[in-house]
Amino acid sequence: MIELKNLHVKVADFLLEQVDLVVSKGEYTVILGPTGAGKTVLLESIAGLHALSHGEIILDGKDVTGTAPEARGVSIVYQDYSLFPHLTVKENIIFGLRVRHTAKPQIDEALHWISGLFEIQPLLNRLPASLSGGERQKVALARALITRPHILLLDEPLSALDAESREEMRSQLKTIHDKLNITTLHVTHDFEEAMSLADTIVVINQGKIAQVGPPAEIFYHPSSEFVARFTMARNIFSGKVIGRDTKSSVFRCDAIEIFASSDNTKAGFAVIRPEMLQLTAEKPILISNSFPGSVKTIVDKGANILVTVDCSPQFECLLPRQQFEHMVINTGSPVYISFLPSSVHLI
Amino acid sequence: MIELKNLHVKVADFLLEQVDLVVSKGEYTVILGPTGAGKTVLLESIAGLHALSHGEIILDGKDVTGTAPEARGVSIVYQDYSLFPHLTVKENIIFGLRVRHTAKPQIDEALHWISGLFEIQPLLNRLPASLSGGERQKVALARALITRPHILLLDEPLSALDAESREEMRSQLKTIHDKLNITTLHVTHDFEEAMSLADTIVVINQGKIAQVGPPAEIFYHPSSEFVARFTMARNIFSGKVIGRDTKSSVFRCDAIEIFASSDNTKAGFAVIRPEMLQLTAEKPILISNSFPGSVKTIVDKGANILVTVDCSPQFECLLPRQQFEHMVINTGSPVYISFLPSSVHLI
Amino acid sequence: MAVISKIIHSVCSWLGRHRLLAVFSILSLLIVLFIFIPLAKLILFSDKSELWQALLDPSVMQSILLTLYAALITAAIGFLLGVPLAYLLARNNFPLKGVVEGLIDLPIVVPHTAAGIALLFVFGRNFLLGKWFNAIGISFVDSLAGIVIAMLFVSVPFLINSAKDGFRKIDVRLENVARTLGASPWQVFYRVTFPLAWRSILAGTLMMWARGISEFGAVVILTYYPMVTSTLIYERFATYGLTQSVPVAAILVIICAFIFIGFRFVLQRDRKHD
Amino acid sequence: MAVISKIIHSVCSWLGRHRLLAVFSILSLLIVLFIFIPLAKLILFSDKSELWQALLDPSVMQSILLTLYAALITAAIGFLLGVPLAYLLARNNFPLKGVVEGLIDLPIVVPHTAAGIALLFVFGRNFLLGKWFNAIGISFVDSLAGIVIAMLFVSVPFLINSAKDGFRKIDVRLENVARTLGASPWQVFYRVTFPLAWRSILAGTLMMWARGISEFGAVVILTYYPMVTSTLIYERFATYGLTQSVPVAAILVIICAFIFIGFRFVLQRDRKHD
Repeated sequence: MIELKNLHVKVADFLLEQVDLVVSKGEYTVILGPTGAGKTVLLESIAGLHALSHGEIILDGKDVTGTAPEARGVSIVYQDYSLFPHLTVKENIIFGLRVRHTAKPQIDEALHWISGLFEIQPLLNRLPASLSGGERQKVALARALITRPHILLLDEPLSALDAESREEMRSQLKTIHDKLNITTLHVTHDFEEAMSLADTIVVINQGKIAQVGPPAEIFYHPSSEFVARFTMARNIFSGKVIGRDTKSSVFRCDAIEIFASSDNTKAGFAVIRPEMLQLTAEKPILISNSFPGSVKTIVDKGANILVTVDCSPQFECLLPRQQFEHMVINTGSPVYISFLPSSVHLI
Repeated sequence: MIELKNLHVKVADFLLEQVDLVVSKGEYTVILGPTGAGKTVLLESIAGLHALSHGEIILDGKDVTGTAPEARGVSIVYQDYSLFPHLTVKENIIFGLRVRHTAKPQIDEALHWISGLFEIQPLLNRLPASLSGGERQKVALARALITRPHILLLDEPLSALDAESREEMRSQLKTIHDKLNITTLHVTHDFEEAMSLADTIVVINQGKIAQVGPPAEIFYHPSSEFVARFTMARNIFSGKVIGRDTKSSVFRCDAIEIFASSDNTKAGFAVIRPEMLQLTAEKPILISNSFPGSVKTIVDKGANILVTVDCSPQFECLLPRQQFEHMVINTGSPVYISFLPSSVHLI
Repeated sequence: MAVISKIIHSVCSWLGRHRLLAVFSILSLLIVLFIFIPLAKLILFSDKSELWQALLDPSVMQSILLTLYAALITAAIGFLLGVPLAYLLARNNFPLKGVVEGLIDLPIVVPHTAAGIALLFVFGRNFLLGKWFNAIGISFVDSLAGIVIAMLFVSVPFLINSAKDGFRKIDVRLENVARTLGASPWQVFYRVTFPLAWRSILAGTLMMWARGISEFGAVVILTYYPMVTSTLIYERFATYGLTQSVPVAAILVIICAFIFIGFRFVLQRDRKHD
Repeated sequence: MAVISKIIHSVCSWLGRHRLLAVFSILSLLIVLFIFIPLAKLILFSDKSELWQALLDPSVMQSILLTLYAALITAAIGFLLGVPLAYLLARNNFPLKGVVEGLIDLPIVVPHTAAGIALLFVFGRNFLLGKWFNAIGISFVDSLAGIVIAMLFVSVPFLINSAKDGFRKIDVRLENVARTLGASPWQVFYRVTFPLAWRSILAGTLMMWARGISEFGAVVILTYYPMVTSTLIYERFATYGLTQSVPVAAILVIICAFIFIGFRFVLQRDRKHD
C-alpha cells in the first residue's frame, strides 16, 4: 500500500504540490497526465530519490519519508529501461541480489524463476546494446522484480516501443501484475494506455492531482474541463443550466438547449463524448437532444471515422467504420446529431 | 510532380534500395513505415542533401539528380521544426527570401501574406525558444512556404505535439495543402495519421517500398503480411486455399475453414480486420463464417473495446464502445465470431 | 556542552548517512586548496606597493605589452586558420581524420621546450622555412615573429577543440533546412553555423589568448629577447631570487585570470542559451 | 595535354561547386602542416645514431626515468584526489560550484613560471606549508617532491575535466535504478558509476601523465636539480646550442606521442562504446 500525505516536492523546474493519494495493496494504478505534469518526479519521490519539501510517504504502513532509496523495497523501471550497459543481461538482472550479498544458490534459483517468467533465458549472456526494445523492457522488469519489491514503479514503460510490441507488453504487464499481485504505479501520458490497464486512474496536471477514480468514471465523468479535454471528450461546451425538471436539467450553450440527466445546476460545461453521438440523415424521433447541421469535415482514423458537424456549436462525432460505410455522408451533407440526456455530463 | 527512378542511397546505417515512385502534382502523399525504415533519408535525398549511389530524381519534369539543394525549389520541415534559435520568428520566416536578396517591399508583402495564413502575427518578434510546440510548427511551415516551393517535405511533423494540438495541426496541414495546392510528401510512423491525411499512402520497410495505394486499399487490401501487421489488421492467419467455387475460396487455417470472396488461390495468409468481426452471444444465421469461442481478454481502448476470443486460431475483435456496453460479455463468456466473406483479404 | 555534543552528533549522523559524499568532499577539498592557496597567496599576499612598483618598471611594462600584443596576433592567426579546420573536423569525414585530430592535440602534451626545439629546427635561420623567410627579411629567432609562432604552436589546439565542439553542437538539420530554403554553403556558414557556434569560438579564442600569454617553454627557446613576461619572471627568479619575481608573476596571473573569467562568463552564457 | 586540361577543368569545377570546402581545406592545411612539419622533422630527420647516443648518455637516461617516475606519482595523486572532485562536480550542486570549476581550469592558463613562483611561495622552505613539511624532512625545493607538486598543479585539470565529462555522460537514472535495487551509494559508485566512467578517467589520467612529463616552466622554478628532461633540453640548448638538444627533444616527443596515442585509442574505443 502507498499513502502519500500532503506531498510537496520541488525538483529543478518541476513542482509537485499537495499530493494526497492512497494506493491499495495489489492495485494497478495509472498516473495520467501531459508532459511536464510532474509524473516522473512523483515516482522518483516515492522511490526516495528526491528530498521532500513537505509531507509524508507511507509504504505498507511504514513511514519511509526519511528512508534511503535502497531500504524502501520499491523498484523503478524507466522509459528507456536504464539497463547497465557494461553488464550482461544476467548481471543486470541479479544486480539487486549481488548488492545484497545473497548466496549463490539463491541467486541462481531467483534467476531461474524470473527468466522463466519473462521467457528471456536465451538473452542472459548478451549485452543490453544488442537487445530490441521489447527485450530490453523484459530485462528491466526482471531486474526490478527479482528483489521481490513491495511496490513497482513504471515510468512510461510503453512509450519507447512500436505499436505492435506495445500491445504485447501491455498484456504482459497485466499478466505479471496479476500473477505477482504487486502494487503497481504506472505513469503515462497516453489516455488509451491508462484506460486499458488501470484499476484506478490518477489524472495529474501541473504538479497537482486533478482527478482520481476508476477508468469508467474518468471517461464518463471528468471532474474538470482539463480532464475532459485530456481524455479527448471533444464536445465540451461552455454555457449554463437554465432550467431543471424532475428528470433532467436544461443546459444552454450558444443557440441550443441540451437536456442532461444530471442535477448539477451550477455547471459551466456540458461534456458529451464523441462515441455517444448518433449521426442520422433523418430527424430521429423520441430523442430529446437532436440538432440539425451539416457535415464539415470527415477524418478517417482507421477503426473509426471522425465527423465534424456544424450546428453552432460544432459537434465532433466518432462513428465506427462499418456504420460509417453503410451511410452516405459527404462534406456538406445535411445530418442530424442526437444523443441521450444520460450521455451528457455537466461540470 | 516527383518522379523517383530506381533510387539507391546509403547514409550511415540506412540504406534505400530500388525506390521507384511517382507523386502527382498537388497530391498529398504520406510515407508510412516503422522507425529506421529510411523515411527521413528518402525525404533528404529528394531535397538533395544526400548523394545518390544510383538512380534519378525528376521534379516537375526536370532532372535534378545533380542539382544543389538550394536550387531545387523543395522545402523540408523536420520533426523538431529546426527553427534557427538565434533568429526571431520574423527573421526565421524571411530567411529564404533574405538569402535570395529579395527586395524589402516584396519581403514585407510575403511576410504579411504568410503570417496571415498561419495567424502568427503576434509571434513575429519572439525567439523560437519561447514558443509552444504548435506555434513552432506553424513558424516552420511559414518559413518553408514563403519561398513558394514546388514541393513540401514534412518529416514526422506531428510526432512532437501532444494529442490535442496534433489534431489541430492535422487539419491545418490539410487546409494549407488544399489552399496552396502544393505537392506534399509527409513522413510518419503513425498509421492513423496516414489514413486521415493521405491521398496516397506509400508503405516503406527496411529501405524498400512495400506498397503504394490510396488509404482504403492499404487498409483493406494490404499486399503483404508486413503491411497487414503494420496497419494493425490483427487477425492475420497463415494457412492455404483448399477449395474454390464460383463465389468464394475456402482458406484453411488450424482447425477452421474460412470463406473468402477473393480469387487469390495461392494465398498464404487470410487477413480480417478487427473492426469487421461481429461478436454475438447466439450463433448468427445466414453467415458463412461463424465460429464459436470464449472471451479471453477484454481491453478497454476508450472509443473501442478490444475483445480477444479463443477459438483456434485466436480472433481479435474491435467493438464500438456503445455496442460493447449493450452486450453482457465477461472473460470466459461463450460467444460467436462471425464475418462476411467479403471482409476476408487473402495474400 | 549539550549544544556541542548535539552538533557533533548531527555531523556524525550526516557522515554516516552520506559517507560517500563526506569522503569525496574531503579528498576534493585537498586538491581545490592545493590549487587555490598558491594562487591566492601570490595575488593577495604579495606587497601592493611592490606590485605597483613592478608595474612602473619600464622593462616589466614593455614585456607585458609585448606579451599581450603577441598573444593577440597569435589568437587572430589561430582564429583565421583554426576555425575552418574545426568546421571541417566537425562536419566532414575524410581519410586520416583521426590522425589529424590526434595531431591537433599533440602540442598540448608535447614538452614545450621540445616544441621550441622542433620549431627552431624548421623556422631557424639555417633551416627549411626559416631560410626562405629570412630571404624576405622575416626572422623567427629573437623576434616578435618567433614569439608568435611559439605561442601559436602551443595554444591553437585550445581554439580548434573549442570551436569544433561548438560546431558539433549545432544540429546538422539547421544547415539542411537553410540549404533547402535557398542558401548557398557560404550563406549557411555565415548566417547559421558561425553565429550559432560563436560563443564556443569566442571562448576558444580567449582560452588561446590566455594560453599564449602564459607560454614559456617554447617561447624561451625561439626568442629570449625581446622578453615576454614569462621569461622575465624566470630571469628575475634566476638572477635575483624569489622576492623579485613575485610581483611580476602576480601581475601576469591577474591578467590571465581576468581573461579567463571572461572565458568562463562566455561559456556560462553559452550554456544558458542552450 | 588533353588529359591535363581535363584534370584542371574538373578540379576547377569541383572548386566552383565546393568553394567553401576548398577555401576551408586550404586554410586548414596550413595549420595542420604548421603543427605537423616541426614534429615530423624533429622525429624523422634527426640523426638516428645521435638519438641512440643520447639514450645511452646516463644523464639523459636518468632524467627520462626521473621524469616518467615523477609524472606517474603525480598522475596517481591526481587520480586519488581528482576523481572524487570530478564526481562531485558532475553530480552535485553546491554553493560556489562555478567558482571551483573556474579555479580548476586556472592552472591551464596561468603562466607556468608564475605557477612555479606561486608554489614556491607556499611550499618553499621559508614559507607556510614548506616550513611544516621541512620539519618532517620533506623539502619541495630541488627534490622529487618539488617536481611532483609542480607537475600536479599544471596537469591535474586535465584529469578532473576528463573524468567530469565521463561522469556527466552517465545517465543519473542508472544510478537511481541501482539505488532502488538496494545498492548503497558506495556500491553504486564502484559497481555502476566508476566502471561506466572508466575510459574517460583513464584517458584523463594518461593525458595528465603526458602533461606532467612535458612540464617545464613550473618545474624549473621549484626544482632545477635533479633535472627533468624538459629542463635538460633547455640546459643543453642554452649551453651547447640546437644540435645538442635535438636528440633529447626528439626522444621526449616520441615518449609523449606514444602515451598520447594510447590516450586517443582509449577515447576512440570509448566513442564506439556509446
